[in-house]
Amino acid sequence: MPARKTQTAILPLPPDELRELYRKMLTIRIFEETVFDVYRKGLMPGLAHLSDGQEATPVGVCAALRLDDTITSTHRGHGHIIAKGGQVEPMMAEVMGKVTGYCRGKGGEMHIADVSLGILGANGIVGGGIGIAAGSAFTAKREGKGRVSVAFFGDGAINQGILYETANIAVLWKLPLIYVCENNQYTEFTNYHKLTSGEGLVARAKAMGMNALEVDGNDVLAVYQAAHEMVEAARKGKGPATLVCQTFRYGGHHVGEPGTAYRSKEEITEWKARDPIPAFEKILLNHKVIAPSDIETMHDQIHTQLQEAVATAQEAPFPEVKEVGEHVYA
Amino acid sequence: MPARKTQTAILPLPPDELRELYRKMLTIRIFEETVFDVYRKGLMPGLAHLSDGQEATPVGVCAALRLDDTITSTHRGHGHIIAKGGQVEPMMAEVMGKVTGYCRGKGGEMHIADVSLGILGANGIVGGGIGIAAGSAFTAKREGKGRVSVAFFGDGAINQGILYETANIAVLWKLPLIYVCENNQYTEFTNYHKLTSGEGLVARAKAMGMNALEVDGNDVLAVYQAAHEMVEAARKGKGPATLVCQTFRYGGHHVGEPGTAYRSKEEITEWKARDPIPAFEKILLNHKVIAPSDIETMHDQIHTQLQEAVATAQEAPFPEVKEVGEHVYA
Amino acid sequence: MSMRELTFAQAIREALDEELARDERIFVLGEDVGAWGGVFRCTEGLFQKYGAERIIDTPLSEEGYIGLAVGAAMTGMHPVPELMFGDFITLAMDQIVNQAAKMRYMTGGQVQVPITIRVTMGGGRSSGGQHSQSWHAWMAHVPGLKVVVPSTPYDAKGLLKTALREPNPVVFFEDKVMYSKIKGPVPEEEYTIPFGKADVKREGKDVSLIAISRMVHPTLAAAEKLAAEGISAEVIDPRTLTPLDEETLIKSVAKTGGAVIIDEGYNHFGTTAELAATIAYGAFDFLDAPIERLGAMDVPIPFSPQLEFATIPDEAAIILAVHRILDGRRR
Amino acid sequence: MSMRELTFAQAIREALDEELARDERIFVLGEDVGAWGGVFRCTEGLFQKYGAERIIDTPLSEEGYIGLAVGAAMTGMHPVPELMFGDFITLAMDQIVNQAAKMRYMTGGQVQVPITIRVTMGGGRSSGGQHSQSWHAWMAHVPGLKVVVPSTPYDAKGLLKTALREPNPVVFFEDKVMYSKIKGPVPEEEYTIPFGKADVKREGKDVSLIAISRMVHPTLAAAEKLAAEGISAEVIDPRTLTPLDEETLIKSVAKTGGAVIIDEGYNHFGTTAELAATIAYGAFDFLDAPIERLGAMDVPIPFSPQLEFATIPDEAAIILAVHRILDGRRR
Ligand SMILES: Cc1ncc(C[n+]2csc(CCOP(=O)(O)OP(=O)(O)O)c2C)c(N)n1
Ligand SMILES: Cc1ncc(C[n+]2csc(CCOP(=O)(O)OP(=O)(O)O)c2C)c(N)n1
Ligand SMILES: [Mg+2]
Ligand SMILES: [Mg+2]
Repeated sequence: MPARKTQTAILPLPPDELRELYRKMLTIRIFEETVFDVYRKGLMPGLAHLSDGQEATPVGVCAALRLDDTITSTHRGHGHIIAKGGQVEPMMAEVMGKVTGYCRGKGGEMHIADVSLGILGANGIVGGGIGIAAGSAFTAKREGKGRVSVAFFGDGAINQGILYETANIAVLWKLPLIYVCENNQYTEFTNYHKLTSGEGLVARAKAMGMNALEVDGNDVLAVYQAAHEMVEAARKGKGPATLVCQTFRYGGHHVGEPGTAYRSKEEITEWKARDPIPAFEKILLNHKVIAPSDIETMHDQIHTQLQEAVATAQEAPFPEVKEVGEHVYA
Repeated sequence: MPARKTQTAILPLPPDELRELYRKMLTIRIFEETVFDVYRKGLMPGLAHLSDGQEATPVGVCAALRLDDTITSTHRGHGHIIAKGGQVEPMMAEVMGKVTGYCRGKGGEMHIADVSLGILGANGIVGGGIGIAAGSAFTAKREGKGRVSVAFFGDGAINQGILYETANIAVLWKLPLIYVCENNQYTEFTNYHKLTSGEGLVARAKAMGMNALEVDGNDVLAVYQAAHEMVEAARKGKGPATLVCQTFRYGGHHVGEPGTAYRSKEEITEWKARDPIPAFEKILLNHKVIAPSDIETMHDQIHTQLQEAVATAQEAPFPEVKEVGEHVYA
Repeated sequence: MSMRELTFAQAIREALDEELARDERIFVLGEDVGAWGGVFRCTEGLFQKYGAERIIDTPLSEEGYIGLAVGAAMTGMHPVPELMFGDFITLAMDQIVNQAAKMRYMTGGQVQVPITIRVTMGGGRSSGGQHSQSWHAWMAHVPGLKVVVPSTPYDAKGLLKTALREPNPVVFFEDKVMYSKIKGPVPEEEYTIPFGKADVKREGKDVSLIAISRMVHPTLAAAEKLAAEGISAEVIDPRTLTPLDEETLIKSVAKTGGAVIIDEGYNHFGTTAELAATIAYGAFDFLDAPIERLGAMDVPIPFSPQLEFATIPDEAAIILAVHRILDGRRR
Repeated sequence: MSMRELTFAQAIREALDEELARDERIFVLGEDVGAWGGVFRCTEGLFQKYGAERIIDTPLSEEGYIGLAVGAAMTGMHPVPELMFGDFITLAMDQIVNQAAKMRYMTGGQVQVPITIRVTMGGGRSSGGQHSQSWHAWMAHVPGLKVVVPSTPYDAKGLLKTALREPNPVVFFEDKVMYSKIKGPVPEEEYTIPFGKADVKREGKDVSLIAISRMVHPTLAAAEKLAAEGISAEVIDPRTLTPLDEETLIKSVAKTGGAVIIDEGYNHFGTTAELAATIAYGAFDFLDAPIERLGAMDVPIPFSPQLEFATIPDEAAIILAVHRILDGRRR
């Protein structure tokens, strides 16, 4: 487990932005808890892949991004989407397969996208979004407006060939591409160390010729600072970089799988003691960026918003069968 | 261009084995020259991919191998096959598409194999033999007889994902697998440096967690010594390693393409000044391992052998059409 | 023979277990197939019984571990790699198609490549466009591969045991929906089922229904309903696509005069095309109506259940197709 | 219109050139497509004209650069990746099938993926089992892709220009043998050819010969010979497989009463199956004999020329098939 970095006395962002980070982390947490509920009540089809425990990474990274920057996400994508500005109402509707969902119910829980916000889509193929992210970086470079592209992926994707194929290209062509690996210690039900050789991705990325850094993925400000530096370098044409964020998912690989058979109680307890949300809360309170009552209000607001999102989605229609053949071709 | 390593006064192999290395290098050179001729006379179908100039690498590596060790090769595979003990007669017959060829004329110039000698086949997919080599290493480890597996590949294959996917597995499972990259400076018509990011394969392989080394690929003894150490370590269960051999092909990417449009005269001249055969000749003469007359005799013998191989292959029949459907399934 | 009821997954597991015990060369590899027992429970307990050397958890590297399996097969082992979702076959295509399928031929018969690749297929689980596809037609288009598409626990066990004794590459397709939902009798005694023998799952005389993999079940249900209408439908399961038992299919259609092909792969350029074309050729003189093809609708597979189910052939669609044939009889 | 004779490769090159000039979003990428001009000369001079930013040499990383192209397409560019040998499509299948083909659908229509993937096909060059395959049937089995199989310089140019204006992923197959060997008239003036329109390459009334890509040429030669025997053969080139102009095919066969399908992809589960099944359905009442399917023999493609040519349909095989139809006429 990585050592916890102590926070500097000077916070790297203005208060309103810090509050926004906190709000997003809380939104992700409550979104995931709500999906858990929705799943258990049988209100959604398919499976759900939740990211509670991992909120600091997407929020820290996306805090370094502009609206026109793009991200690609994974099967465990809700956090990335909320962090990049995705709205919980069409997200929840998509999870529930409704026509009011982001993808009209055609994509589903693993495929939420909002292209207008630069969210090029979650992806069910582990590593599948990496090529798309490289392509977006290519377009960004061509456009010359300083836009960057972020590829989020899990520790499982470290051993997919496309990572190395695109990394080589990204370095050669100096693409504005940030590879963000959320290492939550498990690839489904198998520990990271059983599946990954050598010193890990930072060493591999450096060997490919790019800047690479590992941070505490539960420390939103540490993630933000590292991402910010990489993003700004990429905007200036310095090429790609890799950020590895150490974190942990609280639940199972998917809802319905408790995540306890292959992870020890101690491991889970240890990580929960390092929960990214109270940790950030403490900093904000210490710095008086936020008051305890704000937190409560925010919590209530988000909770209500999610309940309403579920209620609205429940009432929304499923897509009509006649649109099954639409959107195959433009 | 890598600095030329000076030879130690003490040669690493007994005289008869050194003479055998020399004979093999010469055989490869003359084989390639003969195929060139065969192609130009229209005696073979398809294209030919020659490796003259690169003889030291396969010969040095295979000198470290036992008969039961296996290799996988590439589209430019003649040298690897001869170095591992392949016979020029069925090789030439295969090149010419005859039923007396190693693969009954079904494989062709790019697909020569002699499984009884551990030659698991040349391969037309760049990087395509790497998985097979990993599998052979897996079997070797299971058998527990100290056998190793060698994957030969060119600099082009450095950017194929399967290299990283298998490297990770090979390190984790401590497979007796030696990755041998023959960097002849060009991937078809494009220079290595235009296509490869960072410090190159040695750095990448180390980051994957394996031993890796670069040697002068035109120095057969340097190649042998490095390969020998890696092979012996692998035999003892120490896992995989990567050997990068810097070398140069004299001809074009394939016969009919002179190789001069994208490579400067100077570059070609410089490399030819470092021809692996005269260099090794000099060492053998200096150490009195071989006499000048031996060299001449050997040269004549091989030349005659190749001429006869062509003549015999010319007279040999093409496979009968009725066997086109055979060997699809066992 | 003494029978028990097993689920489809249990039948698969039992075939693996028996063959692992029989042949030292066999080993299983894939993502979470080991300690976890496989996401679909097909390797449950095998890790505990045969150890980490024979039931092997791989990194998430489909091209890499399938490539490794090809090489292991060429050097004397019999690997059984699993592709958790058949959709991921796209990542290992080169190793399957350009390596495994061709090595014997390209070496002029020097090697055998006894690899059994277990691949899932099938939708209907709201798993979305990248976790629901059925790529058996692709595989059957590749010379050098054998392609198996079992529909019952009995067939799955017998065919998998055959695959595990085959000297050739086999791609073995398992419909995910059947794993726990389809139960059936499986004898205690040892048995194998040869490749290339279609199975008549129900005899009939008015129309031939040829169904692939899980589609056999809605097809049998449709046949039952048709029987109530007085229509006698024959249901045939080819069981293997390569080799394909053309004779049984053609004979059935020569008898009934009409055919519906039911498959969960995409319709266009898929399995329904090959079977329809083969039968239309072989039973040309006996066909009373055009052959009806019911493949999956040619759209990426949607998430929302109503949409998804609309893309998969079902009982109602099969009955309709039979009526089209019987109403349209032209001779 | 003023015409010149261009080779197939020149026609491709000209289409690229004109569209690169027209649309800034278009860029070409692939192995040695830049300074070298492409191994088949299809991008000759374009690097010099449009620069390294638009005609891009990639590393030998098919999955990587095609993945990159998909992402570039989703963000407003129109990439034209080249796969030097169609056999290597196996390495990029995931990006083509699971990403490019589905992104529009899975996002509910939020994105367009205007990518034109140029892929070679075809044997007959003694290039061996891994450099001779024709995988267009695989691609046509994938919803979301459009699939183009031109047979002449005229069609190649017009169809490629259409592809380069398409908002959808197109897989554009070019038979290697045609690049320098097939010449034909191409107008100086701008033109495009719509997808989904088959072309009647020769009119006839006794039998329909439906040929794909390069196979059009031996088919036309066969038709010529058949004419000398007094047999009038219609030769139809579908030109695109997705969309497929079923109507033209069915109408022709309804008129002639017989059909031969000629394709260089593997026969089993391939293009000949889809076309035969489609026509057998649509022209059921008009067929006088079973439809003959002439695909490539279902074996890995051998190196030695006699063997290789035995696997590819040729003039003689086409003529024989026509005689089988005419001799066997049953109505
Ligand atoms: C190419 C591919 N292989 C396998 C899977 C099945 N699968 C889904 S998630 C997963 C584990 C991914 O682990 P990781 O990348 O660490 O992400 P996490 O689930 O931990 O967020 C696997 C094996 C897949 N979706 N795609
Ligand atoms: C996967 C794949 N992509 C492209 C090709 C076409 N091709 C054949 S050889 C070659 C260059 C290979 O370069 P390198 O690996 O350095 O080997 P060399 O030719 O220099 O020996 C290319 C691009 C191929 N055969 N396989
Ligand atoms: Mg993980
Ligand atoms: Mg090279």
